[in-house]
Amino acid sequence: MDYQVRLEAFEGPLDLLLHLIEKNKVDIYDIPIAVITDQYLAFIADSVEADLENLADFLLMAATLVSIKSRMLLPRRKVVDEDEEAEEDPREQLVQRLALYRQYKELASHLAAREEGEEPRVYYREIPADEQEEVVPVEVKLEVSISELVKAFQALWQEKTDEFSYPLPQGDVDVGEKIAELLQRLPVLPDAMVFQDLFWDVHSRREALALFLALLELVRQRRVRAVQEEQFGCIVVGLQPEDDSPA
Amino acid sequence: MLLRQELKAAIEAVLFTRAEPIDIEELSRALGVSVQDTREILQELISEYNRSEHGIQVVESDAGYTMCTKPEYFRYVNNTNRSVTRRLSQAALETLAIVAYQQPVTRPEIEAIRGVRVEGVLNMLVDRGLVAEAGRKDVPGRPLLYVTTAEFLRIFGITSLDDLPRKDEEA
Amino acid sequence: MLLRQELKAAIEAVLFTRAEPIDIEELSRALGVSVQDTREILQELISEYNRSEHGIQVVESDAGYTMCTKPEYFRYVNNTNRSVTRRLSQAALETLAIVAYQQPVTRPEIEAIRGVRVEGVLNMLVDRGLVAEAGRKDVPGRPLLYVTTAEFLRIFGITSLDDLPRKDEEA
Repeated sequence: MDYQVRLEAFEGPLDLLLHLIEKNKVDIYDIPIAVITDQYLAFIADSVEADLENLADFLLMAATLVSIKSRMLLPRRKVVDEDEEAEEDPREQLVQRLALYRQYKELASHLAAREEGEEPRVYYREIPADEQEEVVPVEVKLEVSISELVKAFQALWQEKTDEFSYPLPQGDVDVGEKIAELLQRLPVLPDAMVFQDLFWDVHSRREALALFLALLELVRQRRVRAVQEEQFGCIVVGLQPEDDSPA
Repeated sequence: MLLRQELKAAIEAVLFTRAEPIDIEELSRALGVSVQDTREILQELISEYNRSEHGIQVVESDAGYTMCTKPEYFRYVNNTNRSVTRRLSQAALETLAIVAYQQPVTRPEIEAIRGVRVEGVLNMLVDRGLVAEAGRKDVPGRPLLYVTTAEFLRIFGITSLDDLPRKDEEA
Repeated sequence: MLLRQELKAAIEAVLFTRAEPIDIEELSRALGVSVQDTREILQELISEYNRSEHGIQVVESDAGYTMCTKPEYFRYVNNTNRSVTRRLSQAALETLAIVAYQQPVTRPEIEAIRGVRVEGVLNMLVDRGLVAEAGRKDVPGRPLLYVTTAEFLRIFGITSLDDLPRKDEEA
Protein backbone atom coordinates (compact mmCIF):
# COMPACT_ATOMS: atom_id res chain seq x y z
CA MET A 1 0.00 0.00 0.00
CA ASP A 2 1.26 3.43 -0.86
CA TYR A 3 0.42 4.99 2.46
CA GLN A 4 1.08 4.12 6.03
CA VAL A 5 -1.88 4.23 8.35
CA ARG A 6 -2.19 2.00 11.35
CA LEU A 7 -5.32 0.14 12.29
CA GLU A 8 -5.38 1.97 15.63
CA ALA A 9 -5.87 5.20 13.71
CA PHE A 10 -9.41 4.03 12.96
CA GLU A 11 -12.29 3.92 15.37
CA GLY A 12 -13.52 0.67 13.92
CA PRO A 13 -14.28 -1.21 10.70
CA LEU A 14 -16.87 1.36 9.58
CA ASP A 15 -14.38 4.17 10.07
CA LEU A 16 -11.78 2.29 8.02
CA LEU A 17 -14.34 1.64 5.28
CA LEU A 18 -15.31 5.32 5.14
CA HIS A 19 -11.64 6.16 4.82
CA LEU A 20 -11.21 3.77 1.88
CA ILE A 21 -14.36 5.08 0.20
CA GLU A 22 -13.11 8.63 0.53
CA LYS A 23 -9.63 7.71 -0.66
CA ASN A 24 -11.03 6.03 -3.76
CA LYS A 25 -13.36 8.96 -4.35
CA VAL A 26 -16.36 6.71 -4.79
CA ASP A 27 -19.99 7.13 -3.88
CA ILE A 28 -21.07 5.60 -0.60
CA TYR A 29 -24.32 4.51 -2.30
CA ASP A 30 -22.49 2.71 -5.10
CA ILE A 31 -19.45 1.12 -3.54
CA PRO A 32 -17.20 -0.87 -5.91
CA ILE A 33 -17.29 -3.71 -3.46
CA ALA A 34 -14.52 -5.84 -5.01
CA VAL A 35 -11.98 -3.01 -4.95
CA ILE A 36 -12.89 -1.89 -1.45
CA THR A 37 -12.92 -5.43 -0.11
CA ASP A 38 -9.46 -6.14 -1.50
CA GLN A 39 -8.08 -2.93 -0.01
CA TYR A 40 -9.79 -3.62 3.28
CA LEU A 41 -8.39 -7.15 3.48
CA ALA A 42 -4.92 -5.98 2.50
CA PHE A 43 -5.12 -3.36 5.19
CA ILE A 44 -6.07 -5.68 8.02
CA ALA A 45 -3.65 -8.34 6.81
CA ASP A 46 -0.91 -5.75 7.43
CA SER A 47 -2.33 -5.08 10.87
CA VAL A 48 -2.80 -8.61 12.10
CA GLU A 49 -0.30 -7.94 14.86
CA ALA A 50 -2.56 -5.26 16.32
CA ASP A 51 -4.32 -6.01 19.56
CA LEU A 52 -7.00 -8.63 19.20
CA GLU A 53 -9.65 -6.76 21.13
CA ASN A 54 -9.98 -4.36 18.24
CA LEU A 55 -9.15 -6.80 15.52
CA ALA A 56 -12.24 -8.86 16.29
CA ASP A 57 -14.57 -6.17 14.99
CA PHE A 58 -12.41 -5.56 11.92
CA LEU A 59 -12.40 -9.24 11.03
CA LEU A 60 -16.12 -9.58 11.39
CA MET A 61 -16.51 -6.82 8.83
CA ALA A 62 -14.01 -8.60 6.59
CA ALA A 63 -16.26 -11.64 6.59
CA THR A 64 -19.25 -9.45 5.74
CA LEU A 65 -17.39 -7.81 2.86
CA VAL A 66 -16.25 -11.12 1.41
CA SER A 67 -19.79 -12.39 1.61
CA ILE A 68 -21.23 -9.32 -0.13
CA LYS A 69 -18.54 -9.51 -2.78
CA SER A 70 -19.43 -13.07 -3.64
CA ARG A 71 -23.16 -12.35 -3.66
CA MET A 72 -22.53 -9.43 -6.04
CA LEU A 73 -20.94 -11.85 -8.47
CA LEU A 74 -23.95 -14.12 -8.56
CA PRO A 75 -26.20 -13.55 -11.53
CA ARG A 76 -29.20 -11.49 -10.41
CA ARG A 77 -32.49 -13.25 -10.40
CA LYS A 78 -34.86 -11.64 -12.85
CA VAL A 79 -37.95 -10.23 -11.26
CA VAL A 80 -40.85 -11.74 -13.12
CA ASP A 81 -43.71 -11.05 -10.79
CA GLU A 82 -44.46 -7.36 -10.42
CA ASP A 83 -45.76 -7.88 -6.90
CA GLU A 84 -42.56 -9.52 -5.82
CA GLU A 85 -40.19 -7.02 -4.36
CA ALA A 86 -37.06 -6.39 -6.33
CA GLU A 87 -34.13 -8.32 -5.00
CA GLU A 88 -32.17 -6.37 -2.46
CA ASP A 89 -28.77 -5.06 -3.42
CA PRO A 90 -26.35 -7.13 -1.31
CA ARG A 91 -24.68 -3.85 -0.29
CA GLU A 92 -27.89 -2.27 0.99
CA GLN A 93 -27.47 -3.05 4.67
CA LEU A 94 -23.84 -2.07 4.75
CA VAL A 95 -24.55 1.22 2.98
CA GLN A 96 -27.18 2.07 5.58
CA ARG A 97 -24.80 1.32 8.41
CA LEU A 98 -22.08 3.42 6.81
CA ALA A 99 -24.40 6.35 6.22
CA LEU A 100 -25.66 6.27 9.79
CA TYR A 101 -22.17 5.96 11.22
CA ARG A 102 -20.96 8.83 9.04
CA GLN A 103 -23.71 11.03 10.45
CA TYR A 104 -22.63 10.33 14.00
CA LYS A 105 -19.02 10.91 13.08
CA GLU A 106 -19.99 14.37 11.87
CA LEU A 107 -21.98 15.00 15.03
CA ALA A 108 -18.95 13.91 17.04
CA SER A 109 -16.78 16.49 15.32
CA HIS A 110 -19.42 19.10 15.99
CA LEU A 111 -19.25 18.17 19.67
CA ALA A 112 -15.45 18.41 19.55
CA ALA A 113 -15.71 21.94 18.11
CA ARG A 114 -18.07 22.95 20.89
CA GLU A 115 -15.82 21.42 23.51
CA GLU A 116 -12.92 23.44 22.15
CA GLY A 117 -14.95 26.64 21.99
CA GLU A 118 -14.59 26.94 18.22
CA GLU A 119 -18.32 27.43 17.70
CA PRO A 120 -20.94 29.58 19.43
CA ARG A 121 -21.80 27.95 22.73
CA VAL A 122 -22.69 28.95 26.24
CA TYR A 123 -20.36 28.68 29.17
CA TYR A 124 -21.39 27.79 32.68
CA ARG A 125 -19.57 29.10 35.69
CA GLU A 126 -16.33 27.42 36.61
CA ILE A 127 -16.51 25.77 39.98
CA PRO A 128 -13.86 27.35 42.25
CA ALA A 129 -11.47 24.82 43.76
CA ASP A 130 -12.59 25.51 47.34
CA GLU A 131 -16.27 25.15 46.45
CA GLN A 132 -15.55 21.91 44.71
CA GLU A 133 -14.39 20.44 48.00
CA GLU A 134 -17.48 21.76 49.68
CA VAL A 135 -19.81 20.37 47.08
CA VAL A 136 -18.54 16.85 47.63
CA PRO A 137 -21.76 15.21 48.80
CA VAL A 138 -22.58 16.65 52.18
CA GLU A 139 -26.13 15.74 51.53
CA VAL A 140 -26.75 13.67 48.50
CA LYS A 141 -30.14 14.26 47.07
CA LEU A 142 -31.27 11.11 45.41
CA GLU A 143 -33.20 11.49 42.25
CA VAL A 144 -35.43 8.51 41.88
CA SER A 145 -39.11 7.77 41.69
CA ILE A 146 -41.27 5.12 43.22
CA SER A 147 -42.29 3.81 39.83
CA GLU A 148 -38.66 3.17 38.95
CA LEU A 149 -38.34 1.15 42.12
CA VAL A 150 -41.38 -0.94 41.34
CA LYS A 151 -40.32 -1.46 37.75
CA ALA A 152 -36.91 -2.62 38.90
CA PHE A 153 -38.48 -5.18 41.18
CA GLN A 154 -41.03 -6.53 38.75
CA ALA A 155 -38.39 -6.87 36.10
CA LEU A 156 -36.20 -8.82 38.49
CA TRP A 157 -38.92 -11.38 39.03
CA GLN A 158 -39.58 -11.49 35.36
CA GLU A 159 -35.95 -12.20 34.75
CA LYS A 160 -35.90 -14.90 37.38
CA THR A 161 -38.81 -16.64 35.67
CA ASP A 162 -37.31 -16.31 32.24
CA GLU A 163 -33.90 -17.34 33.42
CA PHE A 164 -33.65 -20.38 31.24
CA SER A 165 -35.29 -19.11 28.11
CA TYR A 166 -32.31 -17.02 26.95
CA PRO A 167 -29.14 -19.06 26.64
CA LEU A 168 -26.15 -16.95 27.58
CA PRO A 169 -23.01 -17.07 25.47
CA GLN A 170 -20.67 -19.62 26.96
CA GLY A 171 -17.27 -18.04 27.42
CA ASP A 172 -14.73 -17.44 24.72
CA VAL A 173 -14.48 -19.60 21.68
CA ASP A 174 -11.02 -20.96 21.11
CA VAL A 175 -9.30 -20.29 17.77
CA GLY A 176 -7.23 -23.46 18.15
CA GLU A 177 -10.39 -25.50 18.45
CA LYS A 178 -11.75 -23.89 15.32
CA ILE A 179 -8.59 -24.74 13.42
CA ALA A 180 -9.01 -28.36 14.38
CA GLU A 181 -12.67 -28.22 13.43
CA LEU A 182 -11.89 -26.72 10.01
CA LEU A 183 -9.24 -29.33 9.28
CA GLN A 184 -11.88 -31.94 9.89
CA ARG A 185 -14.79 -30.27 8.13
CA LEU A 186 -13.15 -28.97 4.99
CA PRO A 187 -12.98 -31.24 1.98
CA VAL A 188 -9.61 -31.79 0.32
CA LEU A 189 -9.11 -29.86 -2.90
CA PRO A 190 -10.21 -30.05 -5.66
CA ASP A 191 -13.38 -30.61 -3.63
CA ALA A 192 -14.30 -27.43 -1.78
CA MET A 193 -16.93 -25.72 0.31
CA VAL A 194 -18.63 -22.37 -0.18
CA PHE A 195 -17.22 -19.79 2.20
CA GLN A 196 -20.55 -18.64 3.62
CA ASP A 197 -21.62 -22.20 4.35
CA LEU A 198 -18.92 -22.29 6.97
CA PHE A 199 -20.86 -19.75 8.98
CA TRP A 200 -24.29 -21.32 8.72
CA ASP A 201 -24.36 -22.97 12.10
CA VAL A 202 -22.44 -20.22 13.88
CA HIS A 203 -24.51 -18.63 16.61
CA SER A 204 -22.39 -15.92 18.14
CA ARG A 205 -20.21 -13.13 16.94
CA ARG A 206 -17.32 -14.48 18.97
CA GLU A 207 -17.63 -17.85 17.34
CA ALA A 208 -17.78 -16.30 13.87
CA LEU A 209 -14.66 -14.37 14.67
CA ALA A 210 -12.81 -17.43 15.97
CA LEU A 211 -13.77 -19.32 12.83
CA PHE A 212 -12.63 -16.50 10.60
CA LEU A 213 -9.34 -16.15 12.48
CA ALA A 214 -8.78 -19.88 12.21
CA LEU A 215 -9.41 -19.72 8.48
CA LEU A 216 -7.00 -16.80 8.05
CA GLU A 217 -4.37 -18.68 9.98
CA LEU A 218 -4.77 -21.82 7.86
CA VAL A 219 -4.61 -19.77 4.66
CA ARG A 220 -1.46 -18.10 5.95
CA GLN A 221 0.04 -21.53 6.67
CA ARG A 222 -0.99 -22.58 3.18
CA ARG A 223 -2.89 -25.55 4.53
CA VAL A 224 -6.13 -24.13 3.18
CA ARG A 225 -6.72 -22.46 -0.13
CA ALA A 226 -9.50 -20.03 -0.95
CA VAL A 227 -10.51 -20.04 -4.58
CA GLN A 228 -12.88 -17.85 -6.44
CA GLU A 229 -14.38 -19.77 -9.29
CA GLU A 230 -15.44 -17.15 -11.70
CA GLN A 231 -18.04 -19.32 -13.26
CA PHE A 232 -20.08 -19.26 -10.09
CA GLY A 233 -18.59 -16.24 -8.43
CA CYS A 234 -18.51 -17.88 -5.03
CA ILE A 235 -15.50 -18.10 -2.84
CA VAL A 236 -14.81 -21.68 -2.02
CA VAL A 237 -12.35 -23.05 0.44
CA GLY A 238 -10.66 -26.40 0.67
CA LEU A 239 -7.73 -28.21 2.19
CA GLN A 240 -4.45 -28.23 0.34
CA PRO A 241 -3.65 -31.91 -0.38
CA GLU A 242 -0.77 -32.87 1.91
CA ASP A 243 1.39 -34.63 -0.66
CA ASP A 244 0.78 -31.90 -3.17
CA SER A 245 2.76 -29.13 -1.51
CA PRO A 246 4.69 -27.01 -3.97
CA ALA A 247 8.21 -28.25 -4.39
CA MET B 1 -39.69 37.13 55.24
CA LEU B 2 -37.85 38.67 52.36
CA LEU B 3 -38.99 41.63 50.33
CA ARG B 4 -39.72 40.77 46.74
CA GLN B 5 -36.61 42.62 45.63
CA GLU B 6 -34.48 40.71 48.10
CA LEU B 7 -36.07 37.50 46.94
CA LYS B 8 -35.03 38.25 43.41
CA ALA B 9 -31.49 39.02 44.51
CA ALA B 10 -31.40 35.78 46.51
CA ILE B 11 -32.54 33.74 43.50
CA GLU B 12 -29.92 35.44 41.36
CA ALA B 13 -27.26 34.55 43.95
CA VAL B 14 -28.37 30.94 44.08
CA LEU B 15 -28.46 30.60 40.28
CA PHE B 16 -24.99 32.12 40.09
CA THR B 17 -23.50 29.78 42.65
CA ARG B 18 -25.04 26.63 41.35
CA ALA B 19 -22.95 25.20 38.62
CA GLU B 20 -25.79 23.06 37.35
CA PRO B 21 -29.54 23.48 36.76
CA ILE B 22 -31.68 23.87 39.85
CA ASP B 23 -35.18 22.58 40.25
CA ILE B 24 -37.90 25.13 40.91
CA GLU B 25 -39.19 23.14 43.90
CA GLU B 26 -35.77 23.08 45.49
CA LEU B 27 -35.37 26.79 44.90
CA SER B 28 -38.72 27.66 46.45
CA ARG B 29 -38.00 25.45 49.48
CA ALA B 30 -34.61 27.09 50.02
CA LEU B 31 -36.16 30.56 49.91
CA GLY B 32 -39.28 29.69 51.84
CA VAL B 33 -41.69 31.01 49.21
CA SER B 34 -44.26 29.40 46.96
CA VAL B 35 -43.39 27.77 43.67
CA GLN B 36 -45.72 30.27 41.99
CA ASP B 37 -43.82 33.29 43.35
CA THR B 38 -40.51 31.66 42.54
CA ARG B 39 -41.62 31.07 38.96
CA GLU B 40 -42.72 34.70 38.54
CA ILE B 41 -39.41 36.00 39.77
CA LEU B 42 -37.50 33.60 37.58
CA GLN B 43 -39.45 34.88 34.58
CA GLU B 44 -38.49 38.46 35.52
CA LEU B 45 -34.84 37.48 35.76
CA ILE B 46 -35.00 35.68 32.42
CA SER B 47 -36.40 38.70 30.60
CA GLU B 48 -34.03 41.16 32.30
CA TYR B 49 -30.96 39.14 31.40
CA ASN B 50 -32.29 38.68 27.90
CA ARG B 51 -31.74 42.39 27.28
CA SER B 52 -28.80 43.03 25.00
CA GLU B 53 -26.62 44.83 27.53
CA HIS B 54 -26.12 41.51 29.30
CA GLY B 55 -23.58 38.86 28.32
CA ILE B 56 -25.14 36.28 30.62
CA GLN B 57 -28.60 34.76 30.66
CA VAL B 58 -30.94 32.65 32.76
CA VAL B 59 -32.27 29.63 30.89
CA GLU B 60 -34.97 27.15 31.68
CA SER B 61 -34.66 23.53 30.59
CA ASP B 62 -36.10 20.18 31.56
CA ALA B 63 -33.43 19.91 34.23
CA GLY B 64 -34.33 23.25 35.83
CA TYR B 65 -33.02 26.81 35.79
CA THR B 66 -29.45 27.78 35.25
CA MET B 67 -27.30 30.80 34.49
CA CYS B 68 -24.82 30.78 31.63
CA THR B 69 -23.18 33.07 29.09
CA LYS B 70 -24.90 34.04 25.85
CA PRO B 71 -23.61 32.10 22.84
CA GLU B 72 -22.60 35.22 20.89
CA TYR B 73 -19.77 35.97 23.34
CA PHE B 74 -18.17 32.54 23.09
CA ARG B 75 -14.95 33.87 21.58
CA TYR B 76 -14.17 36.24 24.42
CA VAL B 77 -14.89 33.62 27.02
CA ASN B 78 -12.83 31.05 25.17
CA ASN B 79 -9.94 33.53 24.90
CA THR B 80 -9.80 33.83 28.65
CA ASN B 81 -10.73 30.28 29.53
CA ARG B 82 -7.96 28.80 31.61
CA SER B 83 -9.61 25.59 32.62
CA VAL B 84 -7.49 22.74 31.42
CA THR B 85 -9.97 20.47 29.75
CA ARG B 86 -9.07 16.88 29.38
CA ARG B 87 -10.01 16.46 25.76
CA LEU B 88 -12.29 13.61 24.94
CA SER B 89 -11.11 10.94 22.52
CA GLN B 90 -12.77 10.38 19.16
CA ALA B 91 -14.26 7.15 20.51
CA ALA B 92 -15.73 9.05 23.46
CA LEU B 93 -17.15 11.79 21.23
CA GLU B 94 -18.78 9.32 18.84
CA THR B 95 -20.29 7.41 21.73
CA LEU B 96 -21.56 10.62 23.32
CA ALA B 97 -23.09 11.77 20.04
CA ILE B 98 -25.04 8.53 19.81
CA VAL B 99 -26.20 8.72 23.43
CA ALA B 100 -27.20 12.37 22.99
CA TYR B 101 -29.42 11.70 19.98
CA GLN B 102 -30.73 8.25 20.74
CA GLN B 103 -31.23 8.45 24.48
CA PRO B 104 -32.24 6.43 26.33
CA VAL B 105 -30.02 3.95 24.51
CA THR B 106 -28.43 0.60 25.36
CA ARG B 107 -24.84 -0.46 24.90
CA PRO B 108 -25.68 -3.02 22.17
CA GLU B 109 -27.51 -0.27 20.26
CA ILE B 110 -24.46 1.99 20.43
CA GLU B 111 -22.22 -0.88 19.37
CA ALA B 112 -24.44 -1.61 16.38
CA ILE B 113 -23.93 1.94 15.13
CA ARG B 114 -20.22 2.28 15.89
CA GLY B 115 -19.34 -1.25 14.81
CA VAL B 116 -17.04 -1.74 17.79
CA ARG B 117 -17.41 -2.64 21.43
CA VAL B 118 -17.93 0.38 23.64
CA GLU B 119 -17.89 -1.04 27.16
CA GLY B 120 -14.64 0.65 28.18
CA VAL B 121 -15.45 4.05 26.75
CA LEU B 122 -18.98 3.94 28.16
CA ASN B 123 -17.69 3.19 31.65
CA MET B 124 -15.27 6.09 31.34
CA LEU B 125 -18.11 8.42 30.34
CA VAL B 126 -20.15 7.25 33.35
CA ASP B 127 -17.14 7.78 35.64
CA ARG B 128 -16.68 11.31 34.32
CA GLY B 129 -20.35 11.99 34.87
CA LEU B 130 -21.12 12.75 31.21
CA VAL B 131 -23.46 9.80 30.85
CA ALA B 132 -25.66 8.08 33.44
CA GLU B 133 -27.59 4.87 33.76
CA ALA B 134 -31.35 5.22 33.52
CA GLY B 135 -33.05 1.92 34.14
CA ARG B 136 -33.11 -1.13 31.93
CA LYS B 137 -34.69 -1.75 28.57
CA ASP B 138 -37.51 -4.26 28.56
CA VAL B 139 -36.00 -6.65 26.03
CA PRO B 140 -34.26 -10.01 26.50
CA GLY B 141 -31.11 -9.60 28.53
CA ARG B 142 -32.54 -6.40 30.04
CA PRO B 143 -29.61 -4.16 29.03
CA LEU B 144 -29.00 -0.92 30.94
CA LEU B 145 -30.18 2.31 29.35
CA TYR B 146 -27.92 5.35 29.15
CA VAL B 147 -28.69 9.09 29.01
CA THR B 148 -26.60 12.27 28.96
CA THR B 149 -26.21 14.39 32.11
CA ALA B 150 -25.99 18.03 33.19
CA GLU B 151 -22.20 17.68 33.07
CA PHE B 152 -22.54 16.80 29.39
CA LEU B 153 -24.37 20.10 28.84
CA ARG B 154 -21.62 21.94 30.75
CA ILE B 155 -18.71 20.47 28.82
CA PHE B 156 -20.26 21.18 25.43
CA GLY B 157 -21.90 24.49 26.33
CA ILE B 158 -25.41 23.31 25.59
CA THR B 159 -28.56 24.63 27.30
CA SER B 160 -30.83 22.00 25.85
CA LEU B 161 -30.44 19.12 23.44
CA ASP B 162 -32.19 21.30 20.86
CA ASP B 163 -28.92 23.26 20.59
CA LEU B 164 -27.41 20.32 18.78
CA PRO B 165 -27.68 20.23 14.99
CA ARG B 166 -30.60 18.20 13.75
CA LYS B 167 -29.74 14.73 12.66
CA ASP B 168 -31.03 13.93 9.18
CA GLU B 169 -34.14 11.87 9.49
CA GLU B 170 -33.13 9.51 6.73
CA ALA B 171 -29.84 7.77 7.16
CA MET C 1 -14.80 45.92 16.67
CA LEU C 2 -17.45 45.63 19.34
CA LEU C 3 -19.95 48.28 20.23
CA ARG C 4 -19.53 49.59 23.73
CA GLN C 5 -22.64 47.76 24.85
CA GLU C 6 -21.38 44.48 23.39
CA LEU C 7 -18.06 45.09 25.06
CA LYS C 8 -19.78 45.37 28.40
CA ALA C 9 -21.75 42.20 27.77
CA ALA C 10 -18.55 40.39 26.77
CA ILE C 11 -16.80 41.48 29.97
CA GLU C 12 -19.78 40.37 32.01
CA ALA C 13 -19.68 36.96 30.31
CA VAL C 14 -15.95 36.56 31.00
CA LEU C 15 -16.26 37.61 34.65
CA PHE C 16 -19.17 35.23 35.11
CA THR C 17 -17.32 32.12 33.98
CA ARG C 18 -14.05 32.84 35.78
CA ALA C 19 -13.75 31.31 39.22
CA GLU C 20 -10.56 33.29 40.00
CA PRO C 21 -10.00 37.03 39.67
CA ILE C 22 -8.96 38.22 36.22
CA ASP C 23 -6.29 40.77 35.55
CA ILE C 24 -7.35 43.95 33.74
CA GLU C 25 -4.52 43.59 31.20
CA GLU C 26 -5.59 40.09 30.31
CA LEU C 27 -9.17 41.22 29.95
CA SER C 28 -8.31 44.13 27.66
CA ARG C 29 -6.09 41.89 25.52
CA ALA C 30 -8.83 39.27 25.16
CA LEU C 31 -11.32 41.92 24.05
CA GLY C 32 -8.93 43.91 21.90
CA VAL C 33 -9.59 47.25 23.61
CA SER C 34 -7.50 49.58 25.73
CA VAL C 35 -6.97 49.09 29.44
CA GLN C 36 -8.54 52.50 29.94
CA ASP C 37 -11.78 51.53 28.18
CA THR C 38 -11.84 48.19 29.97
CA ARG C 39 -11.48 49.93 33.34
CA GLU C 40 -14.35 52.33 32.57
CA ILE C 41 -16.66 49.49 31.65
CA LEU C 42 -15.65 47.50 34.71
CA GLN C 43 -16.55 50.49 36.87
CA GLU C 44 -19.95 50.66 35.23
CA LEU C 45 -20.52 46.97 35.90
CA ILE C 46 -19.44 47.37 39.53
CA SER C 47 -21.89 50.15 40.20
CA GLU C 48 -24.75 48.46 38.36
CA TYR C 49 -24.34 45.22 40.25
CA ASN C 50 -24.03 47.15 43.50
CA ARG C 51 -27.66 48.13 43.22
CA SER C 52 -29.81 46.30 45.70
CA GLU C 53 -31.87 44.32 43.20
CA HIS C 54 -28.79 42.22 42.48
CA GLY C 55 -27.65 39.25 44.53
CA ILE C 56 -24.29 39.11 42.79
CA GLN C 57 -21.57 41.72 42.55
CA VAL C 58 -18.35 42.56 40.73
CA VAL C 59 -15.45 43.28 43.08
CA GLU C 60 -11.98 44.65 42.48
CA SER C 61 -9.02 43.38 44.48
CA ASP C 62 -5.23 43.30 44.10
CA ALA C 63 -5.59 40.06 42.19
CA GLY C 64 -8.00 41.56 39.68
CA TYR C 65 -11.74 41.57 39.07
CA THR C 66 -14.13 38.86 40.05
CA MET C 67 -17.86 38.17 40.19
CA CYS C 68 -19.34 36.66 43.33
CA THR C 69 -22.48 36.57 45.45
CA LYS C 70 -23.22 39.33 47.97
CA PRO C 71 -22.60 38.19 51.55
CA GLU C 72 -26.17 38.88 52.67
CA TYR C 73 -27.41 36.08 50.43
CA PHE C 74 -24.95 33.41 51.55
CA ARG C 75 -27.64 31.82 53.65
CA TYR C 76 -29.84 30.99 50.67
CA VAL C 77 -26.90 29.82 48.66
CA ASN C 78 -25.92 27.47 51.47
CA ASN C 79 -29.44 26.12 51.65
CA THR C 80 -29.11 24.79 48.16
CA ASN C 81 -25.56 24.26 47.06
CA ARG C 82 -24.74 21.52 49.51
CA SER C 83 -27.02 19.04 47.97
CA VAL C 84 -25.72 17.23 45.00
CA THR C 85 -28.16 15.40 42.84
CA ARG C 86 -27.15 11.88 42.16
CA ARG C 87 -29.17 9.20 40.58
CA LEU C 88 -29.15 5.83 42.24
CA SER C 89 -27.37 3.27 40.09
CA GLN C 90 -29.50 0.53 38.66
CA ALA C 91 -27.77 -1.98 40.92
CA ALA C 92 -28.66 0.12 43.98
CA LEU C 93 -32.23 0.57 42.83
CA GLU C 94 -32.75 -3.14 42.29
CA THR C 95 -31.24 -4.02 45.65
CA LEU C 96 -33.37 -1.40 47.34
CA ALA C 97 -36.47 -2.76 45.64
CA ILE C 98 -35.79 -6.24 46.98
CA VAL C 99 -35.23 -4.96 50.51
CA ALA C 100 -38.39 -2.85 50.34
CA TYR C 101 -40.62 -5.73 49.30
CA GLN C 102 -38.97 -8.65 51.06
CA GLN C 103 -37.88 -7.09 54.33
CA PRO C 104 -36.49 -8.21 56.63
CA VAL C 105 -34.16 -9.87 54.18
CA THR C 106 -30.61 -11.25 54.30
CA ARG C 107 -27.79 -10.59 51.91
CA PRO C 108 -27.75 -14.17 50.55
CA GLU C 109 -31.46 -13.86 49.85
CA ILE C 110 -30.92 -10.64 47.89
CA GLU C 111 -28.04 -12.23 46.01
CA ALA C 112 -30.19 -15.22 45.11
CA ILE C 113 -32.70 -12.90 43.43
CA ARG C 114 -30.26 -10.55 41.72
CA GLY C 115 -27.86 -13.28 40.71
CA VAL C 116 -24.83 -11.18 41.61
CA ARG C 117 -22.92 -10.27 44.78
CA VAL C 118 -24.44 -7.24 46.50
CA GLU C 119 -22.06 -6.61 49.39
CA GLY C 120 -20.70 -3.34 48.00
CA VAL C 121 -24.02 -1.89 46.97
CA LEU C 122 -25.66 -2.97 50.24
CA ASN C 123 -22.96 -1.23 52.27
CA MET C 124 -23.47 1.90 50.19
CA LEU C 125 -27.21 1.82 50.90
CA VAL C 126 -26.49 1.43 54.63
CA ASP C 127 -24.01 4.34 54.48
CA ARG C 128 -26.61 6.53 52.82
CA GLY C 129 -29.12 5.61 55.47
CA LEU C 130 -31.61 4.05 53.07
CA VAL C 131 -31.26 0.58 54.49
CA ALA C 132 -30.42 -0.53 58.03
CA GLU C 133 -29.39 -3.70 59.78
CA ALA C 134 -32.11 -5.25 61.94
CA GLY C 135 -30.84 -8.25 63.86
CA ARG C 136 -29.92 -11.64 62.53
CA LYS C 137 -31.94 -14.39 60.93
CA ASP C 138 -32.22 -17.58 62.94
CA VAL C 139 -30.74 -19.89 60.34
CA PRO C 140 -27.28 -21.47 60.08
CA GLY C 141 -24.65 -18.76 59.74
CA ARG C 142 -27.02 -16.27 61.37
CA PRO C 143 -26.87 -13.71 58.52
CA LEU C 144 -27.74 -10.06 59.17
CA LEU C 145 -31.23 -8.90 58.29
CA TYR C 146 -31.84 -5.69 56.39
CA VAL C 147 -34.83 -3.34 56.38
CA THR C 148 -35.60 0.03 54.78
CA THR C 149 -35.42 3.22 56.87
CA ALA C 150 -37.41 6.39 57.43
CA GLU C 151 -34.97 8.08 55.06
CA PHE C 152 -36.05 5.59 52.42
CA LEU C 153 -39.68 6.68 52.88
CA ARG C 154 -38.64 10.34 52.65
CA ILE C 155 -36.62 9.92 49.46
CA PHE C 156 -39.43 8.11 47.72
CA GLY C 157 -42.06 10.46 49.09
CA ILE C 158 -44.15 7.82 50.79
CA THR C 159 -45.47 7.81 54.34
CA SER C 160 -45.51 4.09 54.99
CA LEU C 161 -44.54 0.85 53.33
CA ASP C 162 -48.23 0.26 52.65
CA ASP C 163 -47.98 3.09 50.12
CA LEU C 164 -45.72 0.96 47.98
CA PRO C 165 -47.58 -0.29 44.94
CA ARG C 166 -48.40 -3.96 45.32
CA LYS C 167 -45.99 -6.21 43.60
CA ASP C 168 -47.77 -7.87 40.76
CA GLU C 169 -47.80 -11.46 41.99
CA GLU C 170 -48.05 -12.84 38.50
CA ALA C 171 -45.28 -10.71 37.05
